[in-house]
Amino acid sequence: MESLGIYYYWTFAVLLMVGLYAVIAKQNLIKKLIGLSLFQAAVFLLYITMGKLEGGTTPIVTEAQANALFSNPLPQVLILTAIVVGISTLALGLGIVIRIKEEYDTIEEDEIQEIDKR
Amino acid sequence: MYYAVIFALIITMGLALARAIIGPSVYDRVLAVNMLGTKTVLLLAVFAFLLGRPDFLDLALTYALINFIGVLAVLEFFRNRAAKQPGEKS
Amino acid sequence: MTVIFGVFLLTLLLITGIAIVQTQNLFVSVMLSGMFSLLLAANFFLLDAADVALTEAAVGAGISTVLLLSALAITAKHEKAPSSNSNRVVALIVVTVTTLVLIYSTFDNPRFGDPNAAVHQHVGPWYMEKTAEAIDIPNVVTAVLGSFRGYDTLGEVFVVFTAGIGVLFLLGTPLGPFAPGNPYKSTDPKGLRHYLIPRVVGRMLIPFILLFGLYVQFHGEYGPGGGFQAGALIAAAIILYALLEGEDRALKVIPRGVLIGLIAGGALLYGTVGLFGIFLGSNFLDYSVLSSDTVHAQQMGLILIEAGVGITVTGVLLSIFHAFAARGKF
Amino acid sequence: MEQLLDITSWILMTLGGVFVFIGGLGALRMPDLYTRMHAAGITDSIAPILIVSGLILQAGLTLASVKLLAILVFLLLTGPTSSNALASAALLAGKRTEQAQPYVPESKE
Repeated sequence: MESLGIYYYWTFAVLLMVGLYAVIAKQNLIKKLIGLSLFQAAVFLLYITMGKLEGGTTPIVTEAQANALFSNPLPQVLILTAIVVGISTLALGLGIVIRIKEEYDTIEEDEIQEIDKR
Repeated sequence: MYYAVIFALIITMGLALARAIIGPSVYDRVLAVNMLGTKTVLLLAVFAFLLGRPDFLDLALTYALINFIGVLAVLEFFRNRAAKQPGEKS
Repeated sequence: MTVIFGVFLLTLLLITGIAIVQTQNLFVSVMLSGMFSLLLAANFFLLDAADVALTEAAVGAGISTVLLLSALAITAKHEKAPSSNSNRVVALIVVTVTTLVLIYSTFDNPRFGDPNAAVHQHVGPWYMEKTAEAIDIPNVVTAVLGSFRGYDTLGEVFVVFTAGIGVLFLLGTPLGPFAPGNPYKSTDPKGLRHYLIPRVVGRMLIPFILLFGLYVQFHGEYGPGGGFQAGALIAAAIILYALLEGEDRALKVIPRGVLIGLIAGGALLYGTVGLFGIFLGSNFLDYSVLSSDTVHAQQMGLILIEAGVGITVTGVLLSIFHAFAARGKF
Repeated sequence: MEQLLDITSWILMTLGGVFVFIGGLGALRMPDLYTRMHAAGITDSIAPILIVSGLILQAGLTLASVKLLAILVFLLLTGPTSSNALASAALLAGKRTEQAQPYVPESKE
């Protein structure tokens, strides 16, 4: 059962690469952004997995948990802020895509490059 | 004692996911997302007890409150699309 | 046993991720990424990260779906069918090889939950020990976020701030030549005002979401929560109001000027609390000098900076929503 | 007494799990949108009632049970509302049921 833990790392690897695939192979800019957020989510998962301690519990110390083991709070802090930053930067990317759509009337990368060549 | 219900919830989440992926219409997918949302609320509530920290029900409460917004956004999206392109059906 | 549940949930997560990338319909992608966020939050909760799961819940379920859908309504609903296969084949090969390399490298990773892993050796345990004596609040995550690593959080707040300003700059410009235009803007009743049942229920929910947002904001020292989550929740409540009653009425409740004030004000509040540390003869962002009792001073500083974070996040998310909605009603 | 509570809550939760599973199966196997919604309705109404009341029995009279009650109330409010919104959106978009056709056991989905 303990060896099942390695599945977390595998999921991270596959998700990371699924996101990367969307970013490099898809032409649609919104799809690229969604792929980027998948990539992000994979990194989040890795950090939180690293911070987990066997037999540990959430690092919020109440009286009932006075003697318990606690998982590492540091990765959680980093990821907590990263999630909100992630949604802000996603919104920024979407804003750029909306402007591109308004100027080029397309959000497909190859068509945009085609228009730029003219 | 929570294992049975957790397994039922996770398997049902899988079924809802299958429905979301095979579709066929967009409404089926919205239905599936909505269903998965309810299952997640219940799952998080049961997890809070399984992990022995029942004070963490805030999470399930958040989802119970917030899930509704997504469905409303989708509804508005459909409505405006129908207004813009009267002929289109999906 | 929880590991087995985790494995199940991760498998669902993987399937969702692959389906998101594989489908051609962008709307389906957005729906599936909503599901992805739900599953991710459940996984975080199983990995003992209640705060992170709460953040993912507050942000992922409502706001990111709304933002993606409004961007979709302005741009396109379907991805164009791919023209050439060579690009995708190369990408697939690169991705497969990298996946295999990454999987190979996981065998050298520390065992899952290993107490001897490097992560658990350095500052982590130190934070766990020092929180009780220096700040004396139950939630170590909030303590690390606000006090021990206050610089980091200040930086993150400014990143959020900058992203908000960036969106306002990008979308505050006049419409481009291919903007979708909005012939229904004046005649169409805005929002879902004539959908009676959702409207009644939604209006009933809004005060509860706001109340819960405030609870999360001020209970962050004792349970999962804090400024980031509360900001997202309060923004979600206002967005719900905008969806139900129309964007113009939501703008009457909180006008654009106030939103810009919120964006700047929250970040300024955070910075000012830091500067007070300098004025009172200590380091930047050292709250211990705010009051005669250092523990009490730390708690006061934490409450102030969490309020700053919450205000900025609310302002930024709402401004982004309004900027998107003004560009073309979805 | 303690044991009785445990057994009752176990029965409630397991029943809830069974209903959740039935609803999920229905949502996957039913032939068209409206029947699928009908099946999914089980998971939005009876299942939360059973599971949450089982959890309340576990929690006893604490803050946790108040939160659980709030969760239950919000789920019972929003679940049917979103079903209604979804059904009306689908109906307005011109989706109709195929209920006029008689049920044929060997028919394809």
